[in-house]
Amino acid sequence: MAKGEREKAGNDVPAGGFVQLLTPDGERIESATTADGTTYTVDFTDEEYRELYRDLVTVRRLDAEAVALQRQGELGIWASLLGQEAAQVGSGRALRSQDMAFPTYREHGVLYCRGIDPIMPFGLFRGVDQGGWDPNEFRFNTYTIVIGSQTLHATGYAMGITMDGKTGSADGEAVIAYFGDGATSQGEVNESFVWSGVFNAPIVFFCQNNQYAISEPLERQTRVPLYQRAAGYGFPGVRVDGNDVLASYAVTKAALDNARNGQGPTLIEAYTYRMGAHTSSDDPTRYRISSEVEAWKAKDPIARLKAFLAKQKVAGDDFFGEVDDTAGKLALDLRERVLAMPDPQPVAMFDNVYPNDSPELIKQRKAFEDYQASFEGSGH
Amino acid sequence: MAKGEREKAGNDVPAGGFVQLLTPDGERIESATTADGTTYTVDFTDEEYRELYRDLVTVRRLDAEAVALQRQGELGIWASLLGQEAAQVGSGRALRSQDMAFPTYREHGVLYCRGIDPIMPFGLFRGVDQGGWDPNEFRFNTYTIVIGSQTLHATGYAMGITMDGKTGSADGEAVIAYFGDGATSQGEVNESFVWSGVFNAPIVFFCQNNQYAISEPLERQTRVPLYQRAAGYGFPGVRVDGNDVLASYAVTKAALDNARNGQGPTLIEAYTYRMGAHTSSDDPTRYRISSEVEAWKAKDPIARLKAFLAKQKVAGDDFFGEVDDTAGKLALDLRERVLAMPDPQPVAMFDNVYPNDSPELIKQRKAFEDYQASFEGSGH
Amino acid sequence: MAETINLGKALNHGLRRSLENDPKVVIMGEDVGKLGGVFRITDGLQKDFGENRVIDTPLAEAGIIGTAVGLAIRGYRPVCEIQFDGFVFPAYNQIVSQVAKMHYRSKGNVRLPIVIRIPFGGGIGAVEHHSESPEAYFSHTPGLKVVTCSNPADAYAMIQQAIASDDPIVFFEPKRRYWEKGEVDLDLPLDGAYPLHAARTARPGNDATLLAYGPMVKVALDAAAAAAEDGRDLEVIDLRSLSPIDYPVIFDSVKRTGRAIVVHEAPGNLGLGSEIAARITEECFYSLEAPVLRVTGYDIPYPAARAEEEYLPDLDRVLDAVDRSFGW
Amino acid sequence: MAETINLGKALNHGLRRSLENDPKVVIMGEDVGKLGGVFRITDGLQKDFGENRVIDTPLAEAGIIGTAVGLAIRGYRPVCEIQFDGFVFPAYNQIVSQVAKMHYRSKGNVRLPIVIRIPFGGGIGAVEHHSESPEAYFSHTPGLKVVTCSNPADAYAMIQQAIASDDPIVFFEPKRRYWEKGEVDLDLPLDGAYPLHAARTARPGNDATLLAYGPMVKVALDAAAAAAEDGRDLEVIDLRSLSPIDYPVIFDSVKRTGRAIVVHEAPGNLGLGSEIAARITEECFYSLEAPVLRVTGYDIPYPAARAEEEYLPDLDRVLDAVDRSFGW
Ligand SMILES: Cc1ncc(C[n+]2csc(CCOP(=O)(O)OP(=O)(O)O)c2C)c(N)n1
Ligand SMILES: Cc1ncc(C[n+]2csc(CCOP(=O)(O)OP(=O)(O)O)c2C)c(N)n1
Ligand SMILES: [Mg+2]
Ligand SMILES: [Mg+2]
Repeated sequence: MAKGEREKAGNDVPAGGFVQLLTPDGERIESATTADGTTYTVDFTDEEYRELYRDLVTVRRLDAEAVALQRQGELGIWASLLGQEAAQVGSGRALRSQDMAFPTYREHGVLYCRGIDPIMPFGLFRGVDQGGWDPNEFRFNTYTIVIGSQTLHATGYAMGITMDGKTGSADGEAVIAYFGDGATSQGEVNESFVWSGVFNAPIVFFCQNNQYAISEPLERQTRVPLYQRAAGYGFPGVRVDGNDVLASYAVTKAALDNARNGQGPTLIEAYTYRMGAHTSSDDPTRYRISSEVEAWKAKDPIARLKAFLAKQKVAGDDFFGEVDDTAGKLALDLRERVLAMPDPQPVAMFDNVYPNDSPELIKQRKAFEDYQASFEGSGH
Repeated sequence: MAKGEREKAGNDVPAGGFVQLLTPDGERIESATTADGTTYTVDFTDEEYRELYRDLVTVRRLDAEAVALQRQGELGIWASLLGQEAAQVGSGRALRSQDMAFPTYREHGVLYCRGIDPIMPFGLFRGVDQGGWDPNEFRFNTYTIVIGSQTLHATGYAMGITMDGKTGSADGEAVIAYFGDGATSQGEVNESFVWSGVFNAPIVFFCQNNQYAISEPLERQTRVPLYQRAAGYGFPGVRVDGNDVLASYAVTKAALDNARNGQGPTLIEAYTYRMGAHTSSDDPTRYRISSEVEAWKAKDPIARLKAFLAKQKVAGDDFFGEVDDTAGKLALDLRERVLAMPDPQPVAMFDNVYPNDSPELIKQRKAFEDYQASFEGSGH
Repeated sequence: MAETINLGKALNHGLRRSLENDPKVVIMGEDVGKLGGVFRITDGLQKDFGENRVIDTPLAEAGIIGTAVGLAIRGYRPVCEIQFDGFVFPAYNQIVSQVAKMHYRSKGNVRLPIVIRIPFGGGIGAVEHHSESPEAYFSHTPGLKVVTCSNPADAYAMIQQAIASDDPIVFFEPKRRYWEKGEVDLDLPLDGAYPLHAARTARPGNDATLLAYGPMVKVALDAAAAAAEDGRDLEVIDLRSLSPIDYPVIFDSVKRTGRAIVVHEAPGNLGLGSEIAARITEECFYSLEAPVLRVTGYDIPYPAARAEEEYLPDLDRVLDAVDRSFGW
Repeated sequence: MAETINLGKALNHGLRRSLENDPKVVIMGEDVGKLGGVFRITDGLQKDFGENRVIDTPLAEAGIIGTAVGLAIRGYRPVCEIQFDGFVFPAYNQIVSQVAKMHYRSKGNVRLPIVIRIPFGGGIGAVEHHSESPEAYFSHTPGLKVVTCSNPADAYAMIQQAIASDDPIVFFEPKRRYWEKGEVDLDLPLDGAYPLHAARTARPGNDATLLAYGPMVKVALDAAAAAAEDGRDLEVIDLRSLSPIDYPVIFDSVKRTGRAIVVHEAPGNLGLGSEIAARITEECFYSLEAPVLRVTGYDIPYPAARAEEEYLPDLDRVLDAVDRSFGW
């Protein structure tokens, strides 16, 4: 696998290389060709470049607001995407409206790119609900916390696409399943590879290798690059610079198009870095050194696109300022709406256990209501 | 991967080739070199060749006796190894005394090669017990019925070898884990690959690809050859002609030696065929055609070794006859001993639930005894 | 059209009708296609409905249930076969944390009309893992419904009702009764069928109440017949639904009889009998002439086949419990 | 040397002593090494005992338990950490079909002295899967023993006893009590410790018996203290062992008090309360003034954090049940 067309890999390139179209210093690489002969490139208008930049800045800003809300006690927990904006925006923007995404708990950026109100996952993290929405309305499944489980759901959904005859053309549907480097160790994730291969499912496995599963570095999950896992299941694997929004877009789009055309699954390893803590409950200073974090700062996904836009005169300070302002306003709006989220009615916890409810549960709900009522006026 | 040194693969060779040292017509191939440059060969004395032949005939004969016993109602069920003798004897004889094996429910041939009384698993199949013996005494774990689970046990055991400092030399210990083609779909098996790679465990994964998981052909588990699964976990995979006892021996021995020397895991795919039913409960005519079975008959593991021995004048009819006779006597002896197996004492079902028993269980056992006693003399 | 068929065949007919009635119904599992399942419950279905409706899956139970979840999100109604009771555990994570919870998690936006068929229980002389009764693990799990049938007519109706229901349902099949015959009305309209989650009085009686389900209903009925010869008039209730349990029927009966005995194969400790006993005691405290007694498997792993007869509740053990109840 | 430390730290000390006393003890799990576990229960242990004794594993629970089985066959005594209650299910197959059964299967030839540590229960404001009480799934499984601690002193002794025991033990840790302090005698010889599988009367009383375990012991004690102000003298029994349960202590108490109330966080349906209620009723039938009552989680998935206070049994609900018992 080659890093763009450059002969020698810089020290920002992992052994084995990856697909890169924009270097950390904002240099655009025309196209990148992998060992199997696939060539990736993008052909964006200036406006499109600018919108990608806006996406990156916005999702980072919203994420920062969530981190702040958590620190202020307004969220129970938050899983920050800091550092992974390019992987998420690149892949998220590569999705077509008919495609379906299965996220983990960290894909706020993808969610945003799907055009979904960014407040949606805050119910989960604030603890007012479990983050439920209608996956089919947004073509974006609910967040999945149990590591890896969603990859099987995605695979089954993709099998359904095939059964519905919705592959085999440029207008076909495809699925993208998100998961982390740690998740690749879970049996269920590997089963999803088995199934996808056997059923030639129209699915893209998008692994954000952010180098850590909580405190455990990648070496605890594998001793070879993760993208190589795919070949043993009969489909291609490709590693992309996950801090490069252009490459992330190009590789994901190609894989999705292959899937929708009936060519089956692809595993994408987006090589990136979790710049923040695993979640707000985590203290990364216990297990990683600051020089490592510093080194990755130099590969920042936003800075490189900004440098490129500036160098190419695609955008200037006015634009950058406006983007920051707009994102800031969005963030403040989000904050206000999060603070305004109503606490759940306790009795609502009995709702939606079953589509058809249950007489036993109805009785329990009633008893609960009576019990609650017994305190009324008692100052309880 | 090449089939021996022959330029062109015969039609008995699967796409992608395999390591073969003895052709179906008994032609000895001096050595076989795989794509990664590893060369396999064996250097057996005449006596060793003859003993391998004896093993093959014996395990087939004992298996046939078990099939007969089952038909006669003396066993509840039997999982026949017919057709897989070479894979089992080849790998089984490659084990050194210090090595540890983790079987499925079909490794009667390996068990025999470990020098274990072949009656041992009959407790399980007759239903008088659950097949329990001391894995550490025989360096052969109890049979495992839940598909794939033993691969993790084997991996853990192998990690223990490393922790005990018992690798890194020619006298090191190694583990072999047996499983089928169907098992490769189980999450747990893939997790054992993850773990073995990460911990560089001294383990050989020996997959007998007998082309079927009950009724399901290999295509239901994978669309690429199984041995290719290994690379994605960071260790070598090799496919061997599982109907060739010499190649099965050579490949297993090399892999075990690598493991004991500290070079980590290997996945071996022994390409073979389940000539009989999945178990005595199965009716394979429902899902496979007889011409397929016929084609595999021509690749019989015993016939080819016999042809080789005869052609090379390593053995003649006297020897072949004596081997048959001796195996037949062993089989009859086995039969008699199986028929003599005592039924379990019902109360013994309360034994060994816990190493330290439990007051609740002691009470239940007592109540059971009292209840049983209440029928005594009542003609019940 | 009423036919006398065995329980396994009744399930087969029920599955067929569900496949016919709703193109979204798909069957998936190990060996369910060409082979028709190791118990032939899906016999002939792949041939008639094709490989997209009756899917031979890779050998991975988590995969079966996990992909069924995805198919259900896509609008399908998967009917998953787990080959034997003891092989459901690789799928336990998907069942407990996804199948049971996704409707709740999604505030009702996601319905998972998944049926998980599990042949369960012993009495067939099998090796380890082939004779277990894991129903309590599922009944204890909010978000799942659990049912089981005891006779061909129920098997035929209940499997169709389970498939038609939007609730995720674990459907336990009493494997040792697969070959027992009974009359089945194959034209029975589903609307007219006895409600899926209702218990049924299998034999009315006044002196004590036997509560059983699945394979043990026959044992309870046999015991009641034997007791009748001794002049004891036992009521037998076939629970049918194990979650939720149809308690009103139970309480009515026990308030009349004053005595209850629960029978199941699963280990007694935290088996369904414990919950039923606790509930009966809560609701019928002053009616009880004796504590609710339980005739169950012992608290040991399922034993070797040649000991299973002594492990499994049988007529004698049920009658012994009846005696103990009357002697309290 | 008696020290006042919190429950989490007591576990840490207990683990340390086990590692010191037996070179075969190994700790394994996700993030247990450098990080010391997400709750810091294994804090500092990898640093002091090395990567071969305290093993950061791949992110796969079946792998953790499955390799622990192999290590145990090899002669090790693995102590496995499951990060949160809701994440034990990927390992359920290994636990139920291997850990629980291998001693039985092998006729006692294989001992699996494995401890599976699971932080359990709610009350910490967490998201889904982080607040569950899955103990009944394990208690119902023959071949496993199940224990839980309610205070630092017990935590310190019980974790060592569990590790020293040759039985496979699921060790539930009341995660919301990790930070509660108590006095612990760090020099306590294990021989002298209170037996692992014995219940303990946490507060003697005569009017009714409260049965609780793990995080709910404090709730029960608080309730008893409040009831005392109303003149009701409640006995509180800390079960400690959930399988087997120390019934003699319970029966003695209930025969004296005539009333029993079981408290746990897990859903009531087939929660431990059901078995305990059934057993008490069987053994103390004529002593009971009221049915055994249960104060438990509802039969719903664990709710969103901001509703958990209403989900979890608390002092008021326990006292309400006490009132109901007295009013029967
Ligand atoms: C089955 C399961 N085990 C453990 C956890 C606890 N846990 C939450 S996130 C996490 C690490 C995940 O790492 P990775 O897959 O790399 O994703 P990332 O968080 O880095 O995006 C762990 C162990 C879980 N959620 N599910
Ligand atoms: C977890 C689990 N699921 C299902 C089964 C039922 N079963 C027994 S053997 C078998 C097929 C195994 O195929 P393979 O791994 O190829 O081994 P083979 O029998 O061909 O040697 C199945 C599905 C089982 N034993 N365990
Ligand atoms: Mg990660
Ligand atoms: Mg096979």
